Amino acid sequence: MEDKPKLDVPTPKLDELEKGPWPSFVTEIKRAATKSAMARDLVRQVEQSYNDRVGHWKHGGLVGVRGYGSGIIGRYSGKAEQFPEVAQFHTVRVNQPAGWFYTTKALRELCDMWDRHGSGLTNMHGSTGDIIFLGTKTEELEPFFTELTQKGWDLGGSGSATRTPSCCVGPARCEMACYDTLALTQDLTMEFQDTIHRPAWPYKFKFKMSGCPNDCVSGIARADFTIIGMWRDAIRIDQSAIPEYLGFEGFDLRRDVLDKCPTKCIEWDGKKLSINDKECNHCMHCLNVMPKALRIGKDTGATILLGAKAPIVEGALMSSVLVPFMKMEPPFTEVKDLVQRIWDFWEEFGNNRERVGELVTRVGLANFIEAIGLEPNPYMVMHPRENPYVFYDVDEAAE
Amino acid sequence: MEDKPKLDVPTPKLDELEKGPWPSFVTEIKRAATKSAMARDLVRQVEQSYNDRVGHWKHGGLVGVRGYGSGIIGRYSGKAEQFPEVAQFHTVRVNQPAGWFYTTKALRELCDMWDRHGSGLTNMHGSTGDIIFLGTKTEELEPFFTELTQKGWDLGGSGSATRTPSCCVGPARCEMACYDTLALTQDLTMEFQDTIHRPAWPYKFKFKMSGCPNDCVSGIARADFTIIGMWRDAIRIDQSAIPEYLGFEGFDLRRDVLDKCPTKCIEWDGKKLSINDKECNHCMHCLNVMPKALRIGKDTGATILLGAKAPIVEGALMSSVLVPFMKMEPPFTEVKDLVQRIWDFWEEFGNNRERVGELVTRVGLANFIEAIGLEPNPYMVMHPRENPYVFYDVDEAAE
Amino acid sequence: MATEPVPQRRTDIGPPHYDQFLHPLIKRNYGKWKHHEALKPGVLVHTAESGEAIYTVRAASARLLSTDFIKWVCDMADKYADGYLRFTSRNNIEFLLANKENIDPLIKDLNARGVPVGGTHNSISGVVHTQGWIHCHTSATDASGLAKTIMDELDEYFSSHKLPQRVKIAVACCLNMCGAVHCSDIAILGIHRKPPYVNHANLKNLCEIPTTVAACPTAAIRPVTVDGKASVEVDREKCMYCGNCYTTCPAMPLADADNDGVSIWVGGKVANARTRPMFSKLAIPYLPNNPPRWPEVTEAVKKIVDVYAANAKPWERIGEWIERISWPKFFEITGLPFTRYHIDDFRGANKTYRTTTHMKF
Amino acid sequence: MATEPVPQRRTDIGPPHYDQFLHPLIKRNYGKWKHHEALKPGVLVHTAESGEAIYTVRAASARLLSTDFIKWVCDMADKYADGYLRFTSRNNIEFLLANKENIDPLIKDLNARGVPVGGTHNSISGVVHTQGWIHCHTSATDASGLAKTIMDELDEYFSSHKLPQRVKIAVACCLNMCGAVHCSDIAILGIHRKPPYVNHANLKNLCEIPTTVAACPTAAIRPVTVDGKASVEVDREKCMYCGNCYTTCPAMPLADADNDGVSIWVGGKVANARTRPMFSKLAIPYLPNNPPRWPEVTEAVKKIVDVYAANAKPWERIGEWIERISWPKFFEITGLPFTRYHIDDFRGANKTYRTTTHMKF
Ligand code: SRM
Ligand code: SRM
Ligand code: SRM
Ligand code: SRM
Ligand code: SF4
Ligand code: SF4
Ligand code: SF4
Ligand code: SF4
Ligand code: SF4
Ligand code: SF4
Ligand code: SF4
Ligand code: SF4
Repeated sequence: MEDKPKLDVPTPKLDELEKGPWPSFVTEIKRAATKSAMARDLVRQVEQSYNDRVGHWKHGGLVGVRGYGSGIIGRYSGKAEQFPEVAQFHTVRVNQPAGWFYTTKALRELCDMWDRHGSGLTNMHGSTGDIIFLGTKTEELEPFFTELTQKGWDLGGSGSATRTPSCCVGPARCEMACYDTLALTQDLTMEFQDTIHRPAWPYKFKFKMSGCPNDCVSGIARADFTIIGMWRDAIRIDQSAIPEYLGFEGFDLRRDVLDKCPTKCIEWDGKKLSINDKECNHCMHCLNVMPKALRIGKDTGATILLGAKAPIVEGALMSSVLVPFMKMEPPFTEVKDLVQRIWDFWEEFGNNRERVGELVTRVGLANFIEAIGLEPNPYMVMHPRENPYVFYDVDEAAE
Repeated sequence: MEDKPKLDVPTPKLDELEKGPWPSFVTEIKRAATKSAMARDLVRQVEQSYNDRVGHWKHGGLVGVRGYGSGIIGRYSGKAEQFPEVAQFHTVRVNQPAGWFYTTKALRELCDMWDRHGSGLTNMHGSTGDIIFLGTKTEELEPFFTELTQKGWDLGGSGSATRTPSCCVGPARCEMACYDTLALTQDLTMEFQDTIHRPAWPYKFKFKMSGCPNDCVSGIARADFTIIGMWRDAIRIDQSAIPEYLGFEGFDLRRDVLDKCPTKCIEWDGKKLSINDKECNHCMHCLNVMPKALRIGKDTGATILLGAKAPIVEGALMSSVLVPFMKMEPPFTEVKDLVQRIWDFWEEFGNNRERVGELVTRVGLANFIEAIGLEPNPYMVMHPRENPYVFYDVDEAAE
Repeated sequence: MATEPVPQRRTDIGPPHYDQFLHPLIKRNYGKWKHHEALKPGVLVHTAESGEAIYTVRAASARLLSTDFIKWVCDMADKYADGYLRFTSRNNIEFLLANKENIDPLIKDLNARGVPVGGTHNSISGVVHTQGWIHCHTSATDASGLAKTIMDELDEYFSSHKLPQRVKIAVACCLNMCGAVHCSDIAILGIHRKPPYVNHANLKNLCEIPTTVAACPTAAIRPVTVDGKASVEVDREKCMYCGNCYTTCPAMPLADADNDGVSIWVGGKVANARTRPMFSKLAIPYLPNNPPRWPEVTEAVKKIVDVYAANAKPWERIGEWIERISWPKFFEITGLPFTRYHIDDFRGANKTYRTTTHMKF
Repeated sequence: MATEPVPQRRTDIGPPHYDQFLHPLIKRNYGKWKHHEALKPGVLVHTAESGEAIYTVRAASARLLSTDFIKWVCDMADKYADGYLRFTSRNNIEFLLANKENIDPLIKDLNARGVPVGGTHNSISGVVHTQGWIHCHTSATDASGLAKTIMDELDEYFSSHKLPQRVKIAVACCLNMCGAVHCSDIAILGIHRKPPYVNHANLKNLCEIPTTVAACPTAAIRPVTVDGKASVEVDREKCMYCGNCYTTCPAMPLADADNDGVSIWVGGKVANARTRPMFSKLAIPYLPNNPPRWPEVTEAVKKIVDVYAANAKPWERIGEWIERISWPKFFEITGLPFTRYHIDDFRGANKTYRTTTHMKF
């Protein structure tokens, strides 16, 4: 691999982006361009964009592989005469392994397949979590797909489908994990294959699993269905580990832990740390600061939240609590049932291009939970309503 | 005055409300009823309501005194045949003196006038602040008004008018007052007489003046134009007064003051209390707890907030900051100019029955302040916008 | 007009200047107060830079007062307070005493007439309330009656300083909320629960149809023609019984003996003390109108106050206390059920959904 | 389809099971980790109940990677990490080492190829970003270019733990916000500032008119007939350039070389650590598209980070820091102007107005 691959096309603007200490995507495109004509036209078109200060891609048309409605993003150049090799430049979304773990063997195989059928460029990974194979032609899609599945890989989601679920590293390498994020991700991904590959929803539907409230896959901001690890018993304290922290330079137990606890439920008498667990709101801070001394409880499971999405149309939404605590163990029947009930309602009542969070906003959370068979629960809201515009159901109330 | 006046009409329901330790409005009505036929029919009609569990008043018609459009709330009984003496039962709103201060002489005079012309019943005071004379006939309005003005009193506001301004006790009896709430109230009331008495606005407009952020007249919740006292220099500390507090039973300086300071800007080294005034958010707590040791600063004035109202139509609004700090001294020209600019805009652009807070909501705060000649100021908002739906003005931005 | 105008009739003179109503001691020390103290429940002393002190005795009031009672109050003020008094923003009566010796005799006289003294500091002061069946046409309940029964129940908290903080109670008889209901520690709100009855025969005469249609916050009102007459109809699915149509149009009454009642709201505050002003939040969606003493309501209010008194930390207003313990705990320890009605469904409701995993179990 | 389907073609097999990709040491200790520590910037050690430890070396990545580079990464993993590696949710590469001795040699090799190691704890990790001019049709700027120039500027913060807390940066090239822009400590957002240009001649062929009309958040699009053809028109007063019409209808492009650019947002967070998740808030309404290195943008981001680094207290994320010092102070000490654009004017905007007198002067 060359450090600074040289191309026969001048790209003065982009060359500026090969300077500086941070790894350069331009160098990467050039590397691919030394082998791929597509990558070579890509770097030329992007240079053109840098000169023109506008993008030069057109809306994607419908392309895909047989029997699938998703997994491929069609892309066509708006300057096809100038850059014929990117006239078609579709991306392929390949479903990543849960937790983004790989062996070098598997990665090399993927690379080889992509070198044969695509531009040699990838995103590791896309922001939903897929392996993104960046740029190929329509005719290469089917052969690439065939090879891929032979090696045991499959496409991820796109369009109005369930999107590739993703999860944090969880129990594989994190002591905070309150449930097995990888197992659940794998399980849901397998269970919902059909809905991932054949768009049948009003709009996209994303799953993200984080093992604890640190939410290292940003589920609360970016997933329609967000499963965040939670415990409901006491934080485990190893008193013997505290002195080590006290000895750290710059560490101040009061300032860094006690005063930062949002509920002020930790006490330290100079010898013993105690936590009033009834007051703890599971913010993770103390555990984050002193992982050797503090551990999550033993009665673990997850909180289920619903409805995050980007701003368009009604402004960005974060996910909000649907089920404050659910045990989360294989075969994960309870959570799958819940998902199914949500989908049933969304399928029937969701408008075209209406995310599930927008649907809840439109019909109201109380109606929504009733429809999916959940009881009202004060954990669902920050606080009860402030306005007096209550739709009383008098017949019910009269009983 | 009788303790338990007896009436010749049976009111078994209302009699229940003469029991118990709290002063009884029923007793009051009965007291009046011993002298006034109107009050006698009132107690009968109210007893009827207590039996029927509905009110028996009709919508008020337009009644008033000559040359005035406000100050009288017309009220007619829906059971006039049964209770003829309250067939008409209008209330008269009389503008209270600033701060609700009275001499017994003045109060007796008011009572005598009302005994001559009305039911002998009052509210001291209505929730906007007026003296409410509760219940009289149309024919009594003009004579009562004439007597009233002769004695130096005038009507308050009602309808789509400026409403009777009201204020907290302020400098008359409170050490927290950052400006003279009584003087400003008197001044605005006099200045705006015409707009109080002749409804000419899209809807009602209320002024409330509180001498400090404790807001003892609830302006932030209940006034379209809210003037709350403020200082912008340092809190004055009398170190010598602190030991007295330390000596109080149950007082804990750390728990009750330092930890309760929302910005944690107070320190106590065992001898000396110090405040980082740059961090202080003027919440009043420390001053409230230790008024002997702490006093508001010397560079005083007020914060001006706009737009509170009750829920209908778009949900309740609290007032929000328009001017973070304004000096507040006679002749109060700056604040009056500001009021006038707001009124000009509201008169021109306000819809019928649209409070000024609703107008701001509809046109947007940025447009509103531009129209009334104020500069954008980060104190006006809790935080900058979260959604990216910005109406860029490109020509301006290009400059 | 029924009577002759007399020549002296004057207009736009405004209220008398407050100056003439100030106790001379207050006038001397106006704007120069140094600090205050509560000597005991209902009694304040404010000390001026000059060293002079004014003593305030705060007495409860029914707010709805007869002139006879006011005159008796004047007698008291003459006897003990040099003829000076004031009312507070919560309708209490304040006697302003230059002479400390007068405090106890005054209190004795007041108590003898059944007038409690209190309402200062960490107490429950008088209820801010509205007209109800006494004088308003849109009321869904009676405000004075509720205020009276509630304060009968809470009287001990008026005359003592034993609460963690002040508790401000308000009652409003309809959603117009003439008062402080939307920002009170505990608020009782009169509510309807049936759509308005439309009097088609009269509507066109009494009301402007476009204004009536525009009055509805949820766009539940449509113009229609009934029996050849222009009128309106109400979409029962969209109506949430706010009564704004009735305010605009008398031909659409909502009052209903069996279905009207009250809802209870908690945790509002106005002062900027410590925390920001807060709106009140729904605690109990519905309790029946059960006059004359509304036992369900008084019991519920008492319950909330007692739980607060037993659980809150010093200086915490009800809203601050609940924010600390969390709303789920509030429902748990008060035993109040959390229902679908507690979940906001008006515009912007999703801003109230819990977009965090912060939860206490 | 262009090629013959081969018989082995399978569907719906899903991704390979992660199990086979886990380092044996991880497999042994799966779910039994006890605690972790950052040995130095970019190097973590996780210790299991068994006493075994796995060492993670986190390397920066351009995210847009050539297969050649990935294979070189594999070489490194083979050499030092028994052939096991993973990627993070911010696109960094993590080598999983059973042998502590391998840490420094691996870092040496990585650095030699210009690959920085870091991104752990109180650092600035990689930028979450989107496609931009590389692959998307709706972009208002280039995401990869911005991410690169910004990280060139902030590299020192990636490879050190000297910040008060983690800083998460994101770039999105249009308002669709494919990524974390709406909840990032610092977010750079590509924006248009002119209404779409309507291609009336083609519109009817390319787009469904009702869907296009419905796409507009501010109801700025109306159906019209132009030269006998059904089309739409845009009310320029109502358009705020979000581009949702263009997503739905290719005949309404917005890209504009001179007026497109970026806005900068601050103070968002996702974690529930200490405080609730927060949305990012507008800091700078507009900076020009000035490729290849967007100096105005990098300078602004650097400025914000530097002011934060100098002023925040330990553990404070940017949003937490600003909440503490107050927004007026943030504008004051960064020197950024506060303009009309900072004041929200979308639905529910009044919830952002300051309904308290809490202010720091
Ligand atoms: C590739 C990717 C960006 C990246 O560089 O990583 C991406 C790329 C596109 N996104 Fe996205 N989105 C990607 C993750 C996201 C995310 C983040 C996430 O999933 O965590 C979001 C925000 C969260 C959310 O779902 O709301 C996101 C919100 C959108 C939206 C707005 C959706 C909404 O409801 O508001 C659109 C617009 C649309 O759906 O028409 C969109 C549309 C698009 C399209 C398909 C453009 C379009 O309008 O047709 C982009 C194709 C670009 C291309 O040609 O390659 N993309 N998109 C990400 C998918 C990679 C993957 O599969 O791993
Ligand atoms: C008398 C009083 C209640 C009391 O017992 O104290 C009162 C009584 C009425 N109010 Fe009020 N309001 C009274 C203070 C308030 C307040 C509190 C305040 O001013 O601090 C509010 C809430 C703050 C606000 O202004 O938003 C208030 C909000 C309303 C509203 C809702 C206005 C809105 O914009 O949402 C209405 C409805 C209307 O204007 O049509 C209303 C309407 C009414 C009417 C005129 C009924 C009507 O629809 O025509 C009531 C007449 C009752 C009667 O027959 O005597 N009243 N009204 C208060 C005036 C006394 C005084 O002048 O001192
Ligand atoms: C007399 C009065 C003003 C007036 O012009 O009438 C008044 C007078 C004082 N208030 Fe007030 N407040 C008065 C209504 C209010 C109101 C409005 C209301 O009750 O409707 C509020 C805002 C209510 C709210 O937040 O919902 C109010 C919030 C305060 C506070 C802040 C309380 C807190 O949340 O911490 C203080 C400070 C304190 O408690 O030390 C305060 C403090 C005071 C002090 C101690 C100020 C002083 O230094 O003199 C006065 C004696 C209070 C006492 O009761 O112990 N005053 N005070 C009002 C008495 C009403 C009554 O009869 O009970
Ligand atoms: C590897 C990764 C998960 C994965 O499956 O890929 C991960 C791993 C860890 N995270 Fe994370 N977080 C990872 C993305 C995130 C994200 C998502 C993101 O960055 O987009 C978040 C939420 C971001 C936000 O709030 O905006 C996140 C919020 C946290 C926090 C809470 C930070 C705070 O606000 O206080 C902690 C706790 C801490 O800092 O001690 C944490 C702590 C950790 C710990 C210490 C957990 C543990 O005990 O092992 C891990 C090592 C972190 C480190 O960098 O020092 N992780 N972490 C992700 C690394 C991304 C990267 O390459 O930089
Ligand atoms: S979300 Fe929690 S369990 Fe998952 S990696 Fe982050 S800290 Fe670990
Ligand atoms: S997790 Fe958070 S709330 Fe709970 S004890 Fe630790 S710091 Fe406090
Ligand atoms: S608002 Fe302030 S100045 Fe006015 S009475 Fe209350 S504490 Fe005193
Ligand atoms: S007024 Fe409030 S913020 Fe200021 S120092 Fe006192 S307690 Fe702290
Ligand atoms: S709250 Fe409603 S019913 Fe009560 S006085 Fe005000 S307008 Fe009348
Ligand atoms: S009561 Fe309110 S919601 Fe119902 S029709 Fe009338 S205005 Fe509309
Ligand atoms: S943010 Fe916009 S321009 Fe960028 S990839 Fe997503 S849809 Fe395309
Ligand atoms: S850019 Fe957005 S606001 Fe403008 S017309 Fe298109 S959809 Fe509407």
